[in-house]
Amino acid sequence: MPEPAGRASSAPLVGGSAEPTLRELSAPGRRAWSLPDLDVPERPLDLPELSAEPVPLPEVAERDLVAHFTRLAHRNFAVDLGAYPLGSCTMKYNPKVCDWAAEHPGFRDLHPQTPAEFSQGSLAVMLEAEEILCALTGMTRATFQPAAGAAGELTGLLLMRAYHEARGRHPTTVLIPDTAHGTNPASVTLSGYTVRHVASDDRGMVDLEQLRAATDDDVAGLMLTNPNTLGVFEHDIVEMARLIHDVDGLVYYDGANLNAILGVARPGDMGFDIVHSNLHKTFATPHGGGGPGAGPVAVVDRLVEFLPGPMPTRTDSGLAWVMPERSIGRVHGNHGNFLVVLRALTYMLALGGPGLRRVAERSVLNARYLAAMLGDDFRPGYPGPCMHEFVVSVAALKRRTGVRAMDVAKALLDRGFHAPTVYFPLVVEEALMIEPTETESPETMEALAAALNEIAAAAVTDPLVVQTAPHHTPVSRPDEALAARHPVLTWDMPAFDHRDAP
Amino acid sequence: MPEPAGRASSAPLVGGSAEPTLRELSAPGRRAWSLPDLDVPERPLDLPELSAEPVPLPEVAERDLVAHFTRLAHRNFAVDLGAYPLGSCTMKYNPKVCDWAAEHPGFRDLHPQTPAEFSQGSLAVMLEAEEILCALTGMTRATFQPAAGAAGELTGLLLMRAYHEARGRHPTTVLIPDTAHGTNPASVTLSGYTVRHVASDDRGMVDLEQLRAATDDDVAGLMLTNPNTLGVFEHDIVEMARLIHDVDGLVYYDGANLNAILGVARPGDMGFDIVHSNLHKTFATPHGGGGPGAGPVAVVDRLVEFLPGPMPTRTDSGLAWVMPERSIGRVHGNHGNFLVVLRALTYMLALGGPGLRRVAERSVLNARYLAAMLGDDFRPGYPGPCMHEFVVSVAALKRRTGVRAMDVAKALLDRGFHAPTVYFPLVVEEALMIEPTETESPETMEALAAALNEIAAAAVTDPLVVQTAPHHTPVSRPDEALAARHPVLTWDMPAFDHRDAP
Amino acid sequence: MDFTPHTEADVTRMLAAVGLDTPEDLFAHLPAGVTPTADLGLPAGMAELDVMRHIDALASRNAAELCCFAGGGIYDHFLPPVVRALTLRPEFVTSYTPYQSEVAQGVLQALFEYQSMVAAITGLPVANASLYDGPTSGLEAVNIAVAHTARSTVWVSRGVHPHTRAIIATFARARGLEVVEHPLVDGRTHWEHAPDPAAVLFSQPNHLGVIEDYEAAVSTAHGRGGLAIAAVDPMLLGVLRRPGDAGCDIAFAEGQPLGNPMSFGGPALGVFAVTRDLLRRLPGRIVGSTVDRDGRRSYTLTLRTREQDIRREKASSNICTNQTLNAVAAAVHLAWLGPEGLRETGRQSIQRAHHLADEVTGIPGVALANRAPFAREFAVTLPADPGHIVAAMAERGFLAGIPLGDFYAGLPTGLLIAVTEKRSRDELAAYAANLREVLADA
Amino acid sequence: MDFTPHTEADVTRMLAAVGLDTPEDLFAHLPAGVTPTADLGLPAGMAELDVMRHIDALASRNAAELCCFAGGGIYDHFLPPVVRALTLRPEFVTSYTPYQSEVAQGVLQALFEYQSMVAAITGLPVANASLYDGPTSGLEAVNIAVAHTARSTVWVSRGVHPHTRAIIATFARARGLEVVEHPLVDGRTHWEHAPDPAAVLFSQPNHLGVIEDYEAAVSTAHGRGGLAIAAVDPMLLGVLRRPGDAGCDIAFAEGQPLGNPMSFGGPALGVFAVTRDLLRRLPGRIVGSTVDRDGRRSYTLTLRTREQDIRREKASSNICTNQTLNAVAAAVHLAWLGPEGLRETGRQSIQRAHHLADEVTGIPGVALANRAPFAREFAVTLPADPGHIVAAMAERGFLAGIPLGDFYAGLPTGLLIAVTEKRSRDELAAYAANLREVLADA
Ligand SMILES: Cc1ncc(COP(=O)(O)O)c(C=O)c1O
Ligand SMILES: Cc1ncc(COP(=O)(O)O)c(C=O)c1O
Repeated sequence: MPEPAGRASSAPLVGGSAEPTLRELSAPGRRAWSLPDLDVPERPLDLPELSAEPVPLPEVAERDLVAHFTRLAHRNFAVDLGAYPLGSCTMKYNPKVCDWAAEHPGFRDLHPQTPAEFSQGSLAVMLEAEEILCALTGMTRATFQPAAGAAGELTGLLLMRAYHEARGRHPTTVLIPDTAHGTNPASVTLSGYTVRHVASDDRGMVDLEQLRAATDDDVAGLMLTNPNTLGVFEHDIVEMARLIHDVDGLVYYDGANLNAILGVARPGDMGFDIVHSNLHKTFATPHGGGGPGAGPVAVVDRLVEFLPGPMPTRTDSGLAWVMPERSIGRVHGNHGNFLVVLRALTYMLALGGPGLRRVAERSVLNARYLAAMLGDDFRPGYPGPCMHEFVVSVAALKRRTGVRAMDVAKALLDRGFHAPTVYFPLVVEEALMIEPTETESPETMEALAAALNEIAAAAVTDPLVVQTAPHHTPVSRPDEALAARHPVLTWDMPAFDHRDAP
Repeated sequence: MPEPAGRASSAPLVGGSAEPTLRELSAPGRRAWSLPDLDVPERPLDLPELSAEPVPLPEVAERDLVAHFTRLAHRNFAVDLGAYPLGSCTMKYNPKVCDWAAEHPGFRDLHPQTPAEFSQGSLAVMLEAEEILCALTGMTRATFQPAAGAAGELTGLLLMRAYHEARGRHPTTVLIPDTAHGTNPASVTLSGYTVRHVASDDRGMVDLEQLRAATDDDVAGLMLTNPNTLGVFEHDIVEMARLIHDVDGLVYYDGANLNAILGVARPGDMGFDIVHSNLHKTFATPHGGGGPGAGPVAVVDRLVEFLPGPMPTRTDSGLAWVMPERSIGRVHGNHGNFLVVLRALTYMLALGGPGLRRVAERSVLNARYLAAMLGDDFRPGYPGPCMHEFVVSVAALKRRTGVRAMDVAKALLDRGFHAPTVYFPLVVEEALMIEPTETESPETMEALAAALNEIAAAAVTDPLVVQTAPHHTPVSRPDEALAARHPVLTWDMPAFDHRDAP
Repeated sequence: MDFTPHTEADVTRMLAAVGLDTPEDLFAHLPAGVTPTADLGLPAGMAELDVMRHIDALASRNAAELCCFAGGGIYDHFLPPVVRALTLRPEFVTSYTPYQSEVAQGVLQALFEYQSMVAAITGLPVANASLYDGPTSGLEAVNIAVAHTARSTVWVSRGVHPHTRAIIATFARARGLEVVEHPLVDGRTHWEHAPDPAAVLFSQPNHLGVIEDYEAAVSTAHGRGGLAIAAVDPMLLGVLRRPGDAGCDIAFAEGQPLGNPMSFGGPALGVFAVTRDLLRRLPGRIVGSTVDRDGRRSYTLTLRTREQDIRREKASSNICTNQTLNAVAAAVHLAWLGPEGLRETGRQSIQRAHHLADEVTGIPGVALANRAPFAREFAVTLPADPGHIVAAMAERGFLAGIPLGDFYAGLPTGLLIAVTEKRSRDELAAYAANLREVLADA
Repeated sequence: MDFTPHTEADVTRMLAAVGLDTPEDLFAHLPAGVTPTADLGLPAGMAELDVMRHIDALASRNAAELCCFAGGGIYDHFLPPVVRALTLRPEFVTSYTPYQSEVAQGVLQALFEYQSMVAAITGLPVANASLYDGPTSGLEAVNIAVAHTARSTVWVSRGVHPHTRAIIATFARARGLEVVEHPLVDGRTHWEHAPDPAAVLFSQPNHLGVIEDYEAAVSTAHGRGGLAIAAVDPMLLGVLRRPGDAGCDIAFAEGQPLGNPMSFGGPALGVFAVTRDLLRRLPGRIVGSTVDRDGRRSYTLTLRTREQDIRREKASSNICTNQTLNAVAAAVHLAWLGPEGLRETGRQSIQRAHHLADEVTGIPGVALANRAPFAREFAVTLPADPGHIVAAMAERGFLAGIPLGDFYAGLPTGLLIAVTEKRSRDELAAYAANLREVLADA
């Protein structure tokens, strides 16, 4: 009767109705708020720019506010409910002791402009986390200002530019492999550089010859994820780095996949110069439904002087804020997503060196184990052993049954798992990108494999059921085309009226 | 499309499978725990009674522990999800500021044997709460030792006995109306008294003549809920109290229904001598799935000397623990469910006098409003205006359609509401006892009335669907007879094997 | 503040719908005299921020930060954040007793698992879904024995927690039971001659921390046709023999250390397990596993015919609201601990206690109160008034223990010191050093 | 600690299933040289209790309990427990960006409501689902204007937060943009002559707390064919005119005061709203309402063709992970406040700020830095070094404000003081009294 461990079973509870919006729950004069009365003498204030009307916010009682958001929470899948093998996202379990740390009033209630003398604890948190991060990546120093991976990329590219300009050079091009995450090319453009693409070979790795051909004096650097988004470790990485360094370019490590090599291999030893890492992936800070994250950027010696600042620094009179000598400036309004850093430090300290290495081992082991259990309908995207994630193609299944990668993903939702990433990376047709992470048990791998194989079988016997999945979720597939064609982005915008349909 | 406010919409999320037990999730050697190493020199301890074997607890990882209990939480209806009109239980909204108070480390981490000098804050909490409770009930002092209403009843009955014994009397009987909650007669027996029943009249009130007839010198006292469990205010209460006092009996107030008269009427003014209240009902402390609650007992002047102790008391050198002179002794291992008292005080302070009175007004208003909207299939149990709850009978509906009160209750679960209390009080056939509480909005009353009327209509058109409800919950009706006949109370007990069935 | 959603307009509309004009009309049918006209003397309402300031101010008058060496049932064990996080989920916190099983499978399954794990740690086959606390559980155990044996004498060791004994005494007076207390001799119970008992009640370890002789207690009980009832320390059940294995009929415990903060002693948790024979006499709620209409495993409250709402004056106890949430906390914590975590917690508590005992008995004038083997709590005699010493130690940041003089006339200078796995070597050393200084000053 | 569930037996079994012997074999295919053999110098793992002790020790080196008069975008407003309780629900906290709408309706609807409420308070029709923080939002606004107008000059008031200006400067250097800063004259922006701008960026109120002239800024922008971009204080939008109503094209804000603790400045929240015209240039995630296959209302990420994962190097911004949870917090808080709560919060903050301004300007040598009208924050000049005064005030329990000298050469002794509705009269009085003493000592 009971299902194997790890299969989420957030079964129907009660009531199938849609949740009203806050606006629909609102009634004039209802309120949740309370504030002490004004206890200073009230004075007539002769101020300009006062508003006449109250703003049209909803008016709800605390009781209804609680029920509303609790019911919304019940309409959300989450790591705490079950396995979430979303490739490239590292949806591992987020330890509760880190929640405890992030709620610590000694950190939570601190104003960012508290003088360093009175915020030594927070500066120490950043320095301790920085040291561990540098030890793991083989870098010298790191900044925590970037609020996410993409912000880290942009920061890294600005560092690249500062480096070249300091040497009187003005290259304009950054090399990006075709397996790269979309943020990489987008960041390149935003930083004022131009993207030059490099293709992968049939090993799923950057084609060394193509890279050689693409590399010239105009190349400011190369951005690379390793293992890459196919879950493949770039075997020629040392040689690739040498190629770039030979034209005085810099090699940037997109750390989204750092989880796979934690304590096993270091970007620094591979020849990388700039490394961002996603604390919300590798270091178990929760994703919050899409953030906050943190994308610290660590660099080798020769780039330290360009880092954004101010940076926490040890001085004779304690920890202090110091601006690096030739800093590119500021990239965040304060010190970055500090509480995320605190969570990551808590995690790093709990695991320590051996525990961090175990993360890499077991994330890879889980991926290999899962891959081995999948049936023939899930064709490996590339030969060779995978790291912490792998990409399979259901192109053959699609040709045979019409069932697409998206359908498989949706059918998995019905079976108590979150879906893998689909249609990414772009180089694999009908791709499913699966990253189990190390916090899932072998039993969960077995249940997940069984569910995927079951879906492949169902695709053959009853493709329509798979193509119309999911069937057991609060809503079925939303009409995304309609949403984009007729944007309803606030409750003030008129909803699409079916009578208007062509 | 959206439903009216207040209808819970905890719609199906994902995965229909049953949740494994912790034992089924267990794997030898898996672990969540971590402890610092022993940092004192380990010594061989020559102790008797050591165990040889490890205890057979499950072994799970923190990740699986979290997923398990999160999924279990998703299989539970709760006030935070929607309306819970469970009669006699006062399932009102539990304010989050009270959760905050109960998690305050200054209270949460205090050992009960901390000397009074170092726990003045906690003693003050008890005294402040006591004063408000006494003001609301018209009593002199109160003890917080009883951990729930039933414990309060027992305490009250021991006080009754102590009072009589102090006067050299040994009456043996306690009068209980037939509408009483089951804890009342059970407490009477446990306290060594004998129950004598008193019937209700056709107003749904204690029959004054019967009471007069039942009252003699052997009567130690009368236990009464007012408004009673029919939601009816006992109109003759002053006269009833006088009857009991005339034979030197005491009148006990079961405060389960205090919500209806908060700040409006006081048991003390009605002639009651002993009053318990359920902080987990009237004072918004959450029920925790069945506890903890708190059942403080307040008494009139002449009973103060008998109260359990020690009691927090104001002295010249601050607050101190003092044993009442002729105390019946201790009824709890420490000071009662202290954090529940703290929650109640927080609530009382937030509301203050006007807010507390509003509770009574709006709980009664909601009940009246709801009752007025119900169709003819829900026959009022008794004539006359209801207080904060009311009892309807579906006996006629049952005769017409076969649909019973239990079926109506189950069908309501499918519609996003918790069910009312059913088959209680015993004096009403096919009873539904409905208590909306004051924290629900008029819109919720309207949605609830609509749902009930809809069910009554469905009972006529499609009785089988109602009789087999609920259909949208994680499980359908559990076989309770089987559970009692073949008790499986732990995972070590063999589950019922269908092949054994007769 | 106000937690009612009603606006003035709502009130007006609703009153009109029921044919009334003003809120006062809702109470117009109440008899004269019961609605006081005078001001009740209640405070005005407060804004949320002011309430929080008030609670903060009260909290600041507690010394909750003292390094805790007090025990007596309530212990300062390590409570991992994950246990709190799961226990405090609003679906558990804000639901009622699971009368409607279909929408309460979450708490029902959690309680089933709690019962299973209580059975696992006590070695007894059946447990209920919680009672109020340890001491009142002792009373419930006595009630079972009295009903089961139809006898009215109860033997109670003086090693049983004084509060448990006090509660039994409170009710014994009312019920006409005779309680015979048996003395401690050099720390362990000396079972003396007395009329045949309904039950023999003892504590393992006892209130002085001493490990009692299971065999002596159990054979004393069974030899005289009574039940053997043991009060146990749940955090030691990974190390000490389980009461069920030792032949006890009933085991109960103060369950606070399992998943619950000390919280000034409440909400606490009455852990309660019995032999199969006593199943139908078990007080309180019990959850059973069964199948639903479709044959799926499901859970429900069961054996309800013992309970007050069905049996009324003939019920086996009057318990209705119990301590469910605390039991859920215990279930989460026990699953967190597992067999090895429970054993290690017990082992470290014992090792650290013995280390501290050595340290403090090295202080002039401080001696162990007896020579009996102890586990994680021990009694010492001091060369000064323990009340004063506890106060002086509190000024230095320690809750030094529980003075014993009020409960043990033979130990006027006795202090009961408890140690958990949480007390680091540094804390133990600091305790001893401060005690030495405080005693030197005394 | 270890958060992997694998036992040694699991590892052995799984390795065997994939044809390997040891965990090292998993990495055997890595090229030589990238797997360091030397010890990485990482700490050993810690038990949970030790981790917590370590974090506690670090926290004790912060003075988070200071009574806060610092602002500059991050304010100490009253954050009701209910907002935290709902925001911290694990279903919101531990989910990813809602790519699979069917199982993410919770966060999607919450974000839709957030967007709706941002539109409500800004008076602009369209908002995104969050950006990183206020200052980086300023950069995104500039990026829109540059793309929209195809111009490369940006006018920025010196009343804009210095950190926002610093971030714009960082990126302007890389992108070849020209930033023209316009001075404050007696506290308000003086718009000088310069090449026609892509945008005119100002702050309402400005960094000195001064209420700017909307009309001057907006007509300056529009008169020269640029966009008007306002940085606003969200907690004042119930009192001050909304940027949309004043004709602004883009409004952004540091959203921390909406539902988020100060947390040393991060996670913060970039609130961002634009006119309908700019919709397709909006950076970041946007949630739209649509219908599912069965015609039921549902929500999904929409207008994704602006985004990096689809458009890659042609995307309107590179944002992927944003600050969703902080936006959910803002949604809960805004709903808690409602129109009246927002207005009252603003009103009280302003009233209390003016009360404090009177009190402190009564201290010899303390004067307002300008004569312009201010709202809830104001700049004073001190008769001593503000850095020293802030340190001295911190010793007395106050975070006195933000020294202005580093950012405003004209205000070497300037101190920026912020007041929220949370600062009681007693706190204001104590602040003034202590400042008086500290200055007397200085
Ligand atoms: C490979 C890769 N690079 C970069 C990113 C961007 O990181 P963030 O979402 O934190 O901005 C991601 C995020 O999914 C990623 O998978
Ligand atoms: C009328 C009445 N009396 C007494 C009680 C018993 O209270 P408790 O459950 O707190 O023991 C209840 C609880 O349902 C009740 O409704």
